[in-house]
Amino acid sequence: MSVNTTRRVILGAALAGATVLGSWLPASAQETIKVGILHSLSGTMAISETTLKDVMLMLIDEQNKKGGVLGKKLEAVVVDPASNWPLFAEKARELITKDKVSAVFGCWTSVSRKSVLPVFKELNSILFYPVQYEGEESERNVFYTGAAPNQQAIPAVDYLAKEEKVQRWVLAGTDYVYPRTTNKILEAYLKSKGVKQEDILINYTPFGHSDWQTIVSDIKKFGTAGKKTAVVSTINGDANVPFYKELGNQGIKATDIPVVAFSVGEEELAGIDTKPLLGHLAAWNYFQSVKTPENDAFIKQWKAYKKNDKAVTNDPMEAHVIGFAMWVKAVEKAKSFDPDKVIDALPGIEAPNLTGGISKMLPNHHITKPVLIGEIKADGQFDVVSKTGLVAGDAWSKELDGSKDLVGDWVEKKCGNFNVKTGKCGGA
Amino acid sequence: MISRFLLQNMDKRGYAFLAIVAAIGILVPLLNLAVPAGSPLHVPTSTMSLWGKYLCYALLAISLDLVWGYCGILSLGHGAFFALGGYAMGMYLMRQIGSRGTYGNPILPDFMVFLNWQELPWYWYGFSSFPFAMLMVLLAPGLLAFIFGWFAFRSRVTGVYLSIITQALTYALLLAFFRNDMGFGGNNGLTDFKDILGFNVQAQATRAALFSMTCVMLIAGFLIARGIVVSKLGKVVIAIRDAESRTRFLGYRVDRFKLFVFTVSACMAGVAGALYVPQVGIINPSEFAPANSIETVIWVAVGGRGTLVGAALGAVVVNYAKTVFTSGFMAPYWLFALGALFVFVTIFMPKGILGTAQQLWEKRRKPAPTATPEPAPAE
Amino acid sequence: MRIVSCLLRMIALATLLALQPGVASAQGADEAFTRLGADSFSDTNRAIELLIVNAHPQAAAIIEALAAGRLLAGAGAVVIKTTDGKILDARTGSALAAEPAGLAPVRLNNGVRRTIQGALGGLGLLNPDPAKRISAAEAVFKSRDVALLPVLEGAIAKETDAKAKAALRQAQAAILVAKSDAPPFDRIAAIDVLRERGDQDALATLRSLPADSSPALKEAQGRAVSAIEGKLALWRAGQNLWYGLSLGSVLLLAAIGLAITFGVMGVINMAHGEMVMLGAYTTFIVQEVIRTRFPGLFDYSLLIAVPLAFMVAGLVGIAIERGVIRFLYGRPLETLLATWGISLILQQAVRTAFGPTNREVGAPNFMSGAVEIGQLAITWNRLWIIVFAGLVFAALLAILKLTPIGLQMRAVTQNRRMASAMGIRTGRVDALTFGLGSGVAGLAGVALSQIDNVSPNLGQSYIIDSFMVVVFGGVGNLWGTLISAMTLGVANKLLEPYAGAVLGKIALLVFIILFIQKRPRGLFALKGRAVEA
Amino acid sequence: MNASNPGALTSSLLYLDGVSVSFDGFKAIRGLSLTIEPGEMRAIIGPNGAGKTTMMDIITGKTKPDVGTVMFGGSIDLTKLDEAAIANLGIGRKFQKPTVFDFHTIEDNILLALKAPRSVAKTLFWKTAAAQAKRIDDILGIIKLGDARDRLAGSLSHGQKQWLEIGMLLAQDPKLLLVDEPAAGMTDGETAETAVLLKEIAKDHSVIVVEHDMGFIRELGVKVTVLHEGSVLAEGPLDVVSANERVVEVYLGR
Repeated sequence: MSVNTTRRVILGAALAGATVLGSWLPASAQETIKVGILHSLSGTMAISETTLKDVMLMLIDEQNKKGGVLGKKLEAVVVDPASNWPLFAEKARELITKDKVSAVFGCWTSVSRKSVLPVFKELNSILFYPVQYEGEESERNVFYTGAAPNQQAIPAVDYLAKEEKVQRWVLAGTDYVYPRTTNKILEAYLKSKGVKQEDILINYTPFGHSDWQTIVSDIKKFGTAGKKTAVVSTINGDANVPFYKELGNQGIKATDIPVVAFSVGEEELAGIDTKPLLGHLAAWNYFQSVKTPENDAFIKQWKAYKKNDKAVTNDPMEAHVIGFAMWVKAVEKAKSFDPDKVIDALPGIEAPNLTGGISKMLPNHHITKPVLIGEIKADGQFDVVSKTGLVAGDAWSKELDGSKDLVGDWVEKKCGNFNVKTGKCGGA
Repeated sequence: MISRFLLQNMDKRGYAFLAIVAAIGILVPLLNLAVPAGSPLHVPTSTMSLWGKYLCYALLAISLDLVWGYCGILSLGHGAFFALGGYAMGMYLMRQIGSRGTYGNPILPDFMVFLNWQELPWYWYGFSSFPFAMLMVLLAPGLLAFIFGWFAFRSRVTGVYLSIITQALTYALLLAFFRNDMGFGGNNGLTDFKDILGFNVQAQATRAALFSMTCVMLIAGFLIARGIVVSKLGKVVIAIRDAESRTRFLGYRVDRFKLFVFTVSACMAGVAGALYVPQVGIINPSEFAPANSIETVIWVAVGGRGTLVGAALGAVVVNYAKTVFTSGFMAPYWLFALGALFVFVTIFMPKGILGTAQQLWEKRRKPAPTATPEPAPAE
Repeated sequence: MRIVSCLLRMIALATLLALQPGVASAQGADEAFTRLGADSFSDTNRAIELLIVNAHPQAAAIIEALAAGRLLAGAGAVVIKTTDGKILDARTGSALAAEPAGLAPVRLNNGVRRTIQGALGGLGLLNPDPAKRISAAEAVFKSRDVALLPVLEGAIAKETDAKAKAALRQAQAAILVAKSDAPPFDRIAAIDVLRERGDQDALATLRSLPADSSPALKEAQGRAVSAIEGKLALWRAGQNLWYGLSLGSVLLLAAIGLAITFGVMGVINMAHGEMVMLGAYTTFIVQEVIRTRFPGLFDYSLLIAVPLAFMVAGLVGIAIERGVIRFLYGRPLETLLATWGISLILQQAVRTAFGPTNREVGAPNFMSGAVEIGQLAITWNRLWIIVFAGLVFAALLAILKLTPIGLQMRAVTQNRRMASAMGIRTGRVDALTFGLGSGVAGLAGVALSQIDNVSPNLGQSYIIDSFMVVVFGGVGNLWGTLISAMTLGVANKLLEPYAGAVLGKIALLVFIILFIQKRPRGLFALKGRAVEA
Repeated sequence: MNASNPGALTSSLLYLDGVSVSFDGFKAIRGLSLTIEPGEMRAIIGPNGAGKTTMMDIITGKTKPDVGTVMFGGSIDLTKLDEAAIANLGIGRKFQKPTVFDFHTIEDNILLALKAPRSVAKTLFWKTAAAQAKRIDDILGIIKLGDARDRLAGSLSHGQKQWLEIGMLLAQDPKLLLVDEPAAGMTDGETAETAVLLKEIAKDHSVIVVEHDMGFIRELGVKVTVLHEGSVLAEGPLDVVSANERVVEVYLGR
C-alpha cells in the first residue's frame, strides 16, 4: 500500500466515522424520557460547569433506581456547548428538536442563558437555571433555582453592617452584567441606608484578571480612612484565586477588612491555600458544612458517586437538586411530560432544600431559599455565621428605577414583567 | 461588464460550487417550508439554521482565504471584522425591538435601561434604519481594516509581525466590547431579537429567507473574491505573496494592493457576521476572541488555502465535525479530535482537503508529474 | 455597652497588673464557661470579657486556645486541647484522663477574633518578649482603645527596648489624638508622633481627630496630614513602579521561553502557554507527594519542582518538536496551526487527568507575607519571582552565549545548511532548542502557580501577552524581550491607577500596534541588508 | 519625464554624487560618485563587500543614503521616492539571485512586468490588448521561452529563470536597467548567449551590469567602474582598469 493510498484510506475512514457518529446519535431506546444537560465541559467555563453535569447524572441515576418518573426511566442527554455562547443556542435547539428532551438543566453564565432564551421560548421547552444571577428576568420557560440579588447580596450587606459595623464599602467586580447589576442594586440600597457616596468605591476588572497588586493596595488605602471597611466581591471565578492570593500576601486580614464574595464557593476554594483567608466571607443559599440529615446524605452520595472522598459540594449543585426534585414532582402532579402542563404545575411545588427547609417555586419562577453567610475556615469549608429564614426570590429588583414597579407572575397574570402601576403586561 | 468580470475563466470547480450553493439555497428552504414535518424529505428548522451558520462561516473563510491564501497576509484578527458586521446588524435588530423589551422603553435597549442609562449614545443613532445599518455592516469593518491596513502596509509590517498585531487588534476590541461602559451590552452582548424588516426573526419563513440570503451572499462573495483573484490584480496580489519586494521593483504599489484586498475582505467578513447574528440570535464580545480568529484560519487550512472553494468547504467540514463531536459520548473528548485534526492536516495535507484531492486527481491523470515549485517561503 | 466593657477591662487589667489572682467572683467565671458552651458568637464575646474582668487565672491560656481553635465546649464542660494532644480542664488547667463526650470546638467569627486580638493585645503589652510587645502595641494602635491608656503608660515607663518603646508611644499617640479630654499639649505631641510614623495607618488615625477639636489642634493635624500625604504620594509612585517591575517579571517569565521557540527558531508556538501550565501542574504534583509523604519538605517543594518542571515541559517540548514541528520548518504559519491543535489536546488531556477545577498550590513560608521597606509593601512571593525571573534570564543567556550547545543553536538558527555541512546534527539541535524553550516555559509555570490559578486554562491567559512581549522587544533578541517585558509591565501599572485595568491594557495594545508601524521589527531589531533580503 | 528635460541639472541619465550610507556603523558606501549617460552600458566590478548591491539598492529606492545626491533624468531626486515610484520612472532591476514569481506562468510573469498602468483599479479591470499580447509573444521569443509559456516559473532551471527575469526587464521597457550578476550560475554557453542578449538590449536602453566574471565583462566590451570599500577605485576600459596597480592590489590582495 503506497503512502497515498494509506492517506486516502485514513481520510475515508475518518469521514465514514463522522457519518456513522452522526447517524448513530439520535437512535436510542424508545421508552425513556430524555432530560437534557447543557453545561460546558470544555473551555473557560468547564471549571465550574462540569460538576453540575455530574450532579445531574447522579440525580437521574438515583431517580431511575426509584423507578423513574411516571413509570418511565429517565435518560440523560449530555452535550458540550464548550463555553461558546452561540453554541449554547445551537445545542439547546438540538436537545429540544432532535433529542426531544422533556426539560433541560443547564447554563451558568448570564450570557449563556440569554443566548438560549429565544430557543426555549420558540420551541416551548423548560430550562432549569441553577446559578445566582443578576435578576431582572422572569420567563415562562425558565425556572431560576439560583439566588436573585435579594437572596444573596442584600442579606450579606445587612450582615456586615449589623455584625461587623461596616460603614465603608468597596464593591469590586468583574465587568459583566451580574456584578454591574448587583453593584447598582447594592449602591442604591446602601445609599437608602444613609451611606455617603464617598464611602463607596466601585471597581471593575476584566475577566480572568490576574494582576491584583494595584487594586488590592487601593482597597487597603480605602480601608484606612478611619471607618470600618468591607469589600463586597462579585469577582468572577477564575480571577478569584489570584485576588485572594494577593489579599493574603498583602496581609489584609478578615479582622481588618473583611471580603464577602458572591461567586466563591467550596469548589473555588479547593484551588487556594485558605489559611491566609480565614474569616473572609461568602454569601450563598447552601454550604457543604451545613449539618442537616439531608445534606449529610447528599454529601455521602456525591462522594460515593465521584469515588472521591475529597469531592466538595456547592450552592449551584444544591440548586439542581432542588430544581430536579421540583420538576419530578411537577411532572407527577401534571401526570404528563408535556412542557405546557409541567410549566403550569411547577409554581407552588415544594421541595426540601439541603439546609433543612422546604423551598417553594413561586409564580415568578424563582424559589424561596434561606440566605447563609459563611466565614472561610482553614480547611476550605465555610463556617455558617448567619442564616435567615426563607427569602422569596425577586425577579425584579426593588432598588432599580427601571424595575421597581415590575413583578413576574405566571399564575394569575401570565406575564413575566407585569407593571403594577400601569396594570399592564410588557414593562411600560 | 460586471458579469464578464465575475465569470471570467470560471472553472469546473467554481461552477460546481455555485451550483451546489444555489441548489442548497433553493432546496433547503423549500424542503423546510413546503414539505410536511413528517415526510422523510423534510428539513427541520434546526438543521436549516445550523447550516445557515455554517454558510456564514464559509463566507468568513472565503474572505480570509482572499487575504491569506492569495495575498499572504495571515490575519489573526478576521473575527473582529466578522463581529463588527454582526454588531452593526445586532444594533439594528435591537432598535427594532422598540417598546417590546422587558422594560417597555421605546428607545433604549433593555441592557441600557437596566444600567440606568438615560439616553441613547450617539453611535446608536441611525441604526433603526435598515439601509443605514447595512451600510454600517460594510463600513464599520471596512473602515477599521482600511485604517489599520493603511498604517500597517505602508510601514511594511509583514509576516508574523502583522499576524501578531492583527491579533492585538482583535484582543483590544474584545476587551473594549466587554466593558459595559462601551454601550454594547458588555458580556451579554445583544440578544432577544424580535423583528427584521418587520418579519419575526423566529418565524420559519424568515429563517428560510435568511438562509437563502446567506446562500446568495456566499455566491456573491465567492464571485467577487474569484473575480479579484483571476484578474490581473489577482496576479499582482499573488506576486506580492510570493515575492513582495520584486513586485515593488516592478513598479506596483504593494501597500495599495494589500490595502484593497484587505478592505474588501473585511467587508465580506462583516457581511458574514451580519447574516450570522439573526440566525444565531446573539452577538457577544467573545466573537472577538483571538481563538475564534485562529479557528477561522484553521478552517481555511483544512479546506485548502488559495482555493476559495476549499476555504468554504473547510469551514463547513470543521464546524459540522464540531457539531457532531460536541454531542453524545464524544462530548468530553471532542477537543482531542479537533486538536488531532489540525495536527494531521498541517502535517499530512498541507494543501488542505481540496488541494490534496486535486493532487491525487492530477496524479492519476498524468503519472509523470511536472516539477511543482516548493511551497511559498515565509510569508 | 462598649464603654462599659472597656471600663470593666481597665479594672481587670489593673487587677492583673497588681498580680492578685483569686479575688474574682466565682459567679462571673461560671457564667463565662456556660456562655462558651452556648455556641453563639455574642456569648463567646461576652465570655472573653467575663474571663478578663474576673481575672480568671486560666484566662490567657483559654483565650490562646480559643484563638487557635483548641478550645472545646459543650454539655457543661470546657476543655483545652494542648498542641501535644493532652486534654486539660479549662477551669483548673488540670489534665483530664479522657475527652468528655459531646464537645465541639468553640467557633470563631471575625467579631470574636477581634475581641481576642484586643484581649491578647492588652495582655501582650507586658509580655517579656519585645517582639510580642511590639505586635501588642500595633494591635492597640489599631483598636485605639482608650481603656488601655493607663496600661500603655505603665508599659512605656518600664520599656527598655527602643523599638518597642517607639511602638508603644505610637499606640499611646493614637489614643490621645482622639481623646478630647486629654491635655492639648499632649495631643499636639501625639500628632507629631503620628506624623513621624507617616504611614497610611497614621493618616487614618489622624483623620479620626474629632471635628470639634480646637483650631490649634486642627491646624497641627492638617499640617501633619498634608506632610504625610505628600510623602505617601512619592512612596506610592515607588510602589507602582514596584508593581510594574513585578508584573514585568511575570511577563518576562511567560515570554522568555517563547523568545526561544518563536524568536530564535521561528516556530509560532501556540502551545507555549500549555508548557507553562504543565510546569504549574508539575509543581502541584510535587506538592501533593510532599504533603502525603514528606510533609517536612514542604518549604523546599518549589525548589524540587523547578528542575522537575523544566524536565517535564522540556521533554514534552522535545516530543512535540520531533513528532510534529520538524515536518514544518520553513512554514512558520503552519506551525501556528499545528501547535494550536496541540494546545487543545494538552488542555483537554490535563482537564481529563486532573479535572477542570483549580488545583491548590501552596506557598512555602519564605514566599508568604510581605516586608515593609519604608512605606513600600514588598510581598515576598513577588520579590522571589523577580529574583527567579532574573536568574532564569541570566541562565538562558549564559547557555546561549557560553556553552557549545548554545553556539550550535545559534549556528543552526542562523544558517541551517551551513551548520549541517559543518557536522552539526541539526535535528538534535532543533529538538534541544525547542526543549529548552519549553522547559523555560515550565519554569514560568512554577512561578505562576504562586500567583495564579492552576487550571487547564492557565496557559491561555498568558499566550497573547507573551507574543506581544516578544514582538515588541524584537524577535530573536533576548535582551529585547527583557526590556520589553519590563517596559510593558511598568507602563501597565503606571497607567492602571488613571485608566483602570481594562482601558490601561487596551491603551497598551494600541500602543504596541502603533509602535510596530514605527519599528516593524520591534524594539531591538537587527538592521542592514541581510535581514531584509 | 523626458530625458531631455529642459529643467535638467545635468544631461546624464543617472547622476550619483557624494553618496554615503552606513549600517550600524559600518560604512557600506562612502562618497560614491557615478554618472551614466543615456544609451550607455556600464559594467561595475569589485570584490565582495565593495558596495555594488548597496549601490543598486540606493538607486532603486530600497535603501536611503545618509548623504549625497542621486538624480535621474537630470532633475528627479531618487532619494525622495520609493521603489514603486522609481520603477515607474523607468528603472528596472534584475536581482543577483533570480527572483521570478514561482506560482505564476511564464507568460503571467511577463504580463505583470509589461509596461502598463499600475494602479489598483486599472489592474482589477485589466484586459490585454492585441498589441500588448504581441509584445509578450515577442519577448517570449527573445528569451527563448515561447514554448514554455504556460509552465509555472518555479519549474524553470536556474539559467532559464535568469533569462525570464531579463525578459521581464524588457517588458518593463525601462530607460535604465540594473543587472546584478546576470551570468552567475550559468554554463559557458549560456553566459555567452546572455552577453549577446545584453548587448542587444543596450542598443536602445541604458544598462548597468554588476558582474564578477571577467570573461563576461570582456565579452560585453564596455566601460568599467571598479568599486572598492564603497567608493570608486578606477574607471575606464577593462584593459586600462585591469592594468591599474591599485585594482590589482585590491583583487589579488596585498
